[in-house]
Amino acid sequence: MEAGAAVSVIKDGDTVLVGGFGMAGMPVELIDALIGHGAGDLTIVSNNAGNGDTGLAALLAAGRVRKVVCSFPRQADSWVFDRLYRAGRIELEVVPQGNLAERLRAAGAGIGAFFTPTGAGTPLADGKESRVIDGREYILEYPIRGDVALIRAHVADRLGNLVYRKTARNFGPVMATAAAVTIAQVARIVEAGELDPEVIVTPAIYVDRLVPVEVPA
Amino acid sequence: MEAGAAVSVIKDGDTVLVGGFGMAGMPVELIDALIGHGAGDLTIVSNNAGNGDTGLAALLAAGRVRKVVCSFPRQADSWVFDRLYRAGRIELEVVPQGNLAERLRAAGAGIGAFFTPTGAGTPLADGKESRVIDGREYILEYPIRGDVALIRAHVADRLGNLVYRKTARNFGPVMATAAAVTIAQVARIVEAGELDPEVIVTPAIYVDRLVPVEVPA
Amino acid sequence: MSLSRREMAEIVARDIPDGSYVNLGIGQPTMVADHLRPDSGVTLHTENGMLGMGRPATGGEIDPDLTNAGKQPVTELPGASYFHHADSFAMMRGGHLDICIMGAFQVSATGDLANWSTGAPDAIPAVGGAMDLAIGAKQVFVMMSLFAKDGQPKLVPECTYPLTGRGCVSRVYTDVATFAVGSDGVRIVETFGITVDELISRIGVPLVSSPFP
Amino acid sequence: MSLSRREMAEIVARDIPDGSYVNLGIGQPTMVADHLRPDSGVTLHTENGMLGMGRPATGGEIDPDLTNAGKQPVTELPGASYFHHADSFAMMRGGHLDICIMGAFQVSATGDLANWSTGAPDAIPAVGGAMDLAIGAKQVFVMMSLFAKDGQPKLVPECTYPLTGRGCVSRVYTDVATFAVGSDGVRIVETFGITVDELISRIGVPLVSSPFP
Repeated sequence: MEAGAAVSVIKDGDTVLVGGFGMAGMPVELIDALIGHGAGDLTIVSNNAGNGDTGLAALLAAGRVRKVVCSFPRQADSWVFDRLYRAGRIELEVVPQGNLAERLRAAGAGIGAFFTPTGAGTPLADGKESRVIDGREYILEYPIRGDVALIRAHVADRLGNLVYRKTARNFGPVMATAAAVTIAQVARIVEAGELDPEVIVTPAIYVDRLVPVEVPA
Repeated sequence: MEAGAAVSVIKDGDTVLVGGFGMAGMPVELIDALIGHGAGDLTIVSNNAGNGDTGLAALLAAGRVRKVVCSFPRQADSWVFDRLYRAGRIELEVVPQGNLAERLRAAGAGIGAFFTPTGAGTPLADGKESRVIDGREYILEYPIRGDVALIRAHVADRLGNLVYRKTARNFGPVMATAAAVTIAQVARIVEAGELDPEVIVTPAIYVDRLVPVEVPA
Repeated sequence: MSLSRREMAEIVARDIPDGSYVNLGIGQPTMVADHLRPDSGVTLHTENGMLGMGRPATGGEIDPDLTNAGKQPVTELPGASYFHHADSFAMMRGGHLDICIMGAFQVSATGDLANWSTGAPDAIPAVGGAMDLAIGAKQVFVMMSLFAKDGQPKLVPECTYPLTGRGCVSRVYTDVATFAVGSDGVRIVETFGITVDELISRIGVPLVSSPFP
Repeated sequence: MSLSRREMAEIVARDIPDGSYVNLGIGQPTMVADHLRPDSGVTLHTENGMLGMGRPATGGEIDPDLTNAGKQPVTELPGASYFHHADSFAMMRGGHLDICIMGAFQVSATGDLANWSTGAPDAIPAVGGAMDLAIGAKQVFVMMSLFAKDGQPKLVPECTYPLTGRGCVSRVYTDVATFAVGSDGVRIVETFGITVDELISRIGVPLVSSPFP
């Protein structure tokens, strides 16, 4: 499927999960297609809030994002987010990285909420329910569900089974489980049966649309 | 390491997680070694409660088990457990299979407790905390930690990285994370670097002792 | 004439949309697999850690490391994948499967399911994955005979056996009728060798005979 | 004489037991890797999904799909493994790592850690994995200069900056002294170019000079 057609499922107001840790695993072509598609008022859930002027930063610069949920917005080259945030033109929810990953997993796994030790006793626990279990303090965190997930994997088979490459795996597998519609850009699509069933990381049940994107050699 | 030496870490009163679903993934040789070792008053956490007269059933028959935590004790050939249970000589905690897996995962993942929809409104929720979240009823479940996990994998490298075979994977990977000491019996041990880093299912950090057990051809 | 078990499996298979992800419970539901068209694109999940399960294994195909949830040897289809138990039940609990098909002792008018225990005082409790399956799919189909051996209906106003899950059943396939369970009550979808009036007279559950929308 | 950053990294590396699983935080802690003996059997974890991380990648080794938590290209050692973010942070949160090493703005006498925010009103909050690392290892080692540029000690009775984690720090490596933080207070392990008396006079934290048991 072509990237533009794939992302046309995204509607104004949607929550979009965007894979990647820095550029590793970032679905750049899908984000570009989303910019072209034009949906706005989006909530973006991703580890960072854009770098430089491309990808997520370009989506933010285009004024399409109402809110960012991430662990680490502030980086050397996050000037687009910084400007919008300081101008009061974008909302921010900062979530510790492991709680972000676990909240996404909870959404995919049907867990209603969970007690995590991360963040207990810190300002990020303000207003959250807390509880001491076996002498340790935990805070209660809720799932983060996406309407759509945009992820990048390495190879897919035609059914949608995915394998990843090295640390580009990062948020892809959990985001794929946490969204109503998961769109994966991949370097290559092979026939069903060509991927060893033992090594598939994301089973096809979690993947709705595949977009082949050639990788420059 | 030889099986007997490996399981010598198990003490009277320990909680032992035992992998396998039926015979697939059952660490038979480690259980046999545990019987030989002699530790008693054990709590066994496993999907079933023994089949026929070997493996877990033999451990039960030897009077070493105080309590079984499992999802499905009653089977056509679970006569050893049945007899002990009806004689009031063994305790039983029945846990829905998915809650069992998730409670083991929670132990390994440092989650203090989690709200699950499984079992809500049923007798297995009696006495458990419940809560309605977004209109759905959930019950609160706590981690199940093991002192020792006995699992069966397919191939290990010398560091303890593990891969499994087909549906024999089942509880192995979560149990490996949930115990203070994890002992894996494997068909083969290879050098570090011989397993593709992309396909390792259980990273070596979770594995403390390896026991090679030749598989009959 | 009422349906044979084989015919029931055929009817259920017919109602599974092409491309669905389906879990077939132990026992009668496994027969549904025999009636799925090879080109249906239906993918079978088995909760012991596999998507893309094939037919039962025979002879030299039998591999003790490849079984279904009933611990019977099975085969693997192209495009299959394996995963561990926590991932497998996350897949179910997270609502990713389209349909789970299960047997039942009783189903209530509001879709409550009882299929893990008869509540007999001397029974050894054993639930397996039943409660996870009950809440673990977009739709839960039940396959059962409508009447127990003593003639009592198994579709009841309220379950008397211990529950497996509450309000989870959407369709009930029986030997004499198929029912759809919705928020507005129980509708008869189809009857087999029994009249609607007789059904209504033999079951204490208010039934709607209009076709399910 | 007080320690250089390089010497601090050497001291920390010396205190990591052979065979440990270790996460090196962004910045100064990454320097510790340079001082680990190749035969130490120490395995490095990076929270973006890898165990068995090797040295920084250079030239043709650089692969944009293989980076550390600081998003710098790194290499892979034999026996490495990759996993996704939820699994990676489960590994941390579950207490499987032996040691996490982090920088800090402040550490309190009870082991509270402040290293993610100075609480400046115009700052953009950004925590990354700091809070997960703080609670995510059997031991947390902090590396920092003992005094801020304005001369204020960073080992304090109570943190004034927003906390990253409570009671989580076990060792504090600074340019002038190493401290062990225990339930009975803060002990001086070693000093570098400063006397114990001077340390005590410049820090508002009660210090125990006896060797850590």
